[in-house]
Amino acid sequence: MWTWFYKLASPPYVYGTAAALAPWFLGLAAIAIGYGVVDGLVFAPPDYQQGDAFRIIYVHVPSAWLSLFAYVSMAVAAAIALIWRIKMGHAVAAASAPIGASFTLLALATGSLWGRPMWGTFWAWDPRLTSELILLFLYVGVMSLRSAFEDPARGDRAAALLALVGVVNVPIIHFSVVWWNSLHQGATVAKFGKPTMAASMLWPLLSMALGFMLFYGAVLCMRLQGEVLNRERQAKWVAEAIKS
Amino acid sequence: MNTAPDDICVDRVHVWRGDRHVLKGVSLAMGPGQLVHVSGPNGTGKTTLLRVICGLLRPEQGSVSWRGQPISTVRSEYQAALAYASHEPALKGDLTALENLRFAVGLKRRVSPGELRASLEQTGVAACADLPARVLSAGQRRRVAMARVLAMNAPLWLLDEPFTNLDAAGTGLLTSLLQSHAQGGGSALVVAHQELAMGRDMRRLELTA
Amino acid sequence: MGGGGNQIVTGTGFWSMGGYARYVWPCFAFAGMILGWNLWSARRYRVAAQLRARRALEAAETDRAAPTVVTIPRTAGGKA
Amino acid sequence: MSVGPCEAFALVVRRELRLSFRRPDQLLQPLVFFLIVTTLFPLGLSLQLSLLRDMAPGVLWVAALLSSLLSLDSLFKSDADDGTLEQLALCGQGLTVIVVAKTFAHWLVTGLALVLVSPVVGTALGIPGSVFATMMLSLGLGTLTLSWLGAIGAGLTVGLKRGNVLLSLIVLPLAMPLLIFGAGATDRAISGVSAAGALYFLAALCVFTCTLAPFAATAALHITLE
Repeated sequence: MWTWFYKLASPPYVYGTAAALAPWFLGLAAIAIGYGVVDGLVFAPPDYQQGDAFRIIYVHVPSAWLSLFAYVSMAVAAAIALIWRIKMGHAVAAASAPIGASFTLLALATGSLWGRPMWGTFWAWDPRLTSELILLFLYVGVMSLRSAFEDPARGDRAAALLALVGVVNVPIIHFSVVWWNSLHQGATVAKFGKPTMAASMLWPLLSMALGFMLFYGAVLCMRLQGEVLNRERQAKWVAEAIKS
Repeated sequence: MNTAPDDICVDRVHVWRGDRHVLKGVSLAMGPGQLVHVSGPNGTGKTTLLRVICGLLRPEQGSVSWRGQPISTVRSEYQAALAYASHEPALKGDLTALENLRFAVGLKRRVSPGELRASLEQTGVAACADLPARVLSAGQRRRVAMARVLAMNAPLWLLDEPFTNLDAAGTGLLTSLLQSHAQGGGSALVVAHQELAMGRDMRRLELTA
Repeated sequence: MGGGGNQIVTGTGFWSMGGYARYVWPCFAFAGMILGWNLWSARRYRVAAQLRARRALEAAETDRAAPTVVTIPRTAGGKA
Repeated sequence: MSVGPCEAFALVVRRELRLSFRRPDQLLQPLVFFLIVTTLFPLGLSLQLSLLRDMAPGVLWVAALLSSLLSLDSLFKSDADDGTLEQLALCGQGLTVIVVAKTFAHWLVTGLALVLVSPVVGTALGIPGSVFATMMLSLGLGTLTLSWLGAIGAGLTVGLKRGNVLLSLIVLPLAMPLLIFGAGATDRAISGVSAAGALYFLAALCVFTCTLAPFAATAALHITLE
């Protein structure tokens, strides 16, 4: 059973698999997102409360989920890299950070655009959006720490440790922000919850979420090839890999 | 294999610094009572090798073992048996020479101020035992660092450029200390880019670019 | 396909998004930008890495460095 | 007769305190910074104590957070620069005992000093005397937790040239729950509501950080020492 795990440690195998998987992920992602957008914008009925403004959910919620999913997968890759000293784990963590950060940005932008009609302002310190903002700071911290070291191997290990410390704090931060929000604002303001979802509203959301995850897989595989090459420049297998 | 396992056995160690392949397959074996002089032009990884041997730096390939066991498994026992002197004398400027020794050696073994003054005496800097380290000259600081190595009573010495800033008397003193350490069954690995007047009883490991 | 929104009938109403066009379309546009940026920067990153690797390999060809370390056998001068 | 961990802990704490008291001006700087930052707010807002009182817990805590961050940079940097950190790492005691001792000594010198000064700042911001106990307790727990989070950040950025900006960037997001529960506790104490809830959360956060952070900080130092 363990052979695939050790195969994951060999750079040429990772490079080859990433190169092979990327187009598949991208194709599936295109289908899922295409269906989600069309179904969500055209066929799903408007929400009885928010009207058509609720359609922003089809972009905001999947990107919020993905931003968290990317951080957790970065932390898992970092843990594998630190514990079993597998360099490819650092490559995966380094590749997934910018993707996660970009989707955190997307979640924040769409969240505040969605908040404008509901609260009258772009930012009302909603607990979920505030946690998303702090997640963005965690991403920036990890990425800038990684690039602050001249020796990339040391930068990888430092960023891996910070990713682990960060992932342990994400639930704590979310809980304390929710506690803080309930303390000051009380429950009067309409909670930023998902409106009750009819089935026809739910399908596009699930397919958009799946589409975003597949898209993350595709971009991760593409970035991973670059990260692996940067870390294996001296290796002999790199010669044929570049020619192909 | 020889009867007593070596004190130190370095086995094909490879280290990269970013893109530079600093150590390419270094191997070394050192038994009790032996002195090794690691020499070579600047930038060939002498200090890196020393840091790998003392366990500060983990090599990408190859291993370092102490009395037959890899140092990562016997870390505290190994560190208790070695005294490392880096190329800076590693003294706190605000603490006096005696305090520096007390806080450095005191972590390794219970030691009385009298013993510390004796080792400062041995390296000829007893006079500045109570002066803050920042007012000492580079040579005096080097001698205080030497006194620290002496006071640790460690069988294995790992010295990085110990002869820098030393005057003729200091060099002679360090040479005799190394010889008496070797006669007492201790071993030492000295990194120095210049020639050492140690005569024949010092093996040489030449690192080339 | 569920209740089916009524926009399909009015067609023009679709673009107005029930009056919220100012918020819905920028969101989807921004999402498109982020997806596009990810693809573009990932491709650029991979190409740059391949270029650097190629250049490093050529450099490695030119100076086939000899092995750096000469190990002196233990018996030379050392005590038994 | 090798030295046990407790003895080593005591020795390193004594070393750190002696080093800090050899340079008292460096001890005062974070405290003066704390006072300056808290005087900025009334100048920027208004001098009515009633208005200030609402802002007081937040102002106090943000100032405490920033001034602790200011002094965290020196936790490992001075030892790393003059090579003594390597000696400490190789003394056979293991780096964890050293890191615990250094961080505890650092907290005594910075965090505890902040707590002792906070009543002065509290009255200046209109915080009633009856609340000082809760305020000081929450500040004590908070600064200890922050010292530990800072130890991880300092361990990660010790080798870098412009490390202290990055240190703040790394530590502040992790310190936000701290600020929420700390300022929350003082705020509720001021408004007469029992601050027990927030204090319990703060204490839980402190215990959680103090147990896990030593190992993370040691791992961070091993990464940058190599």
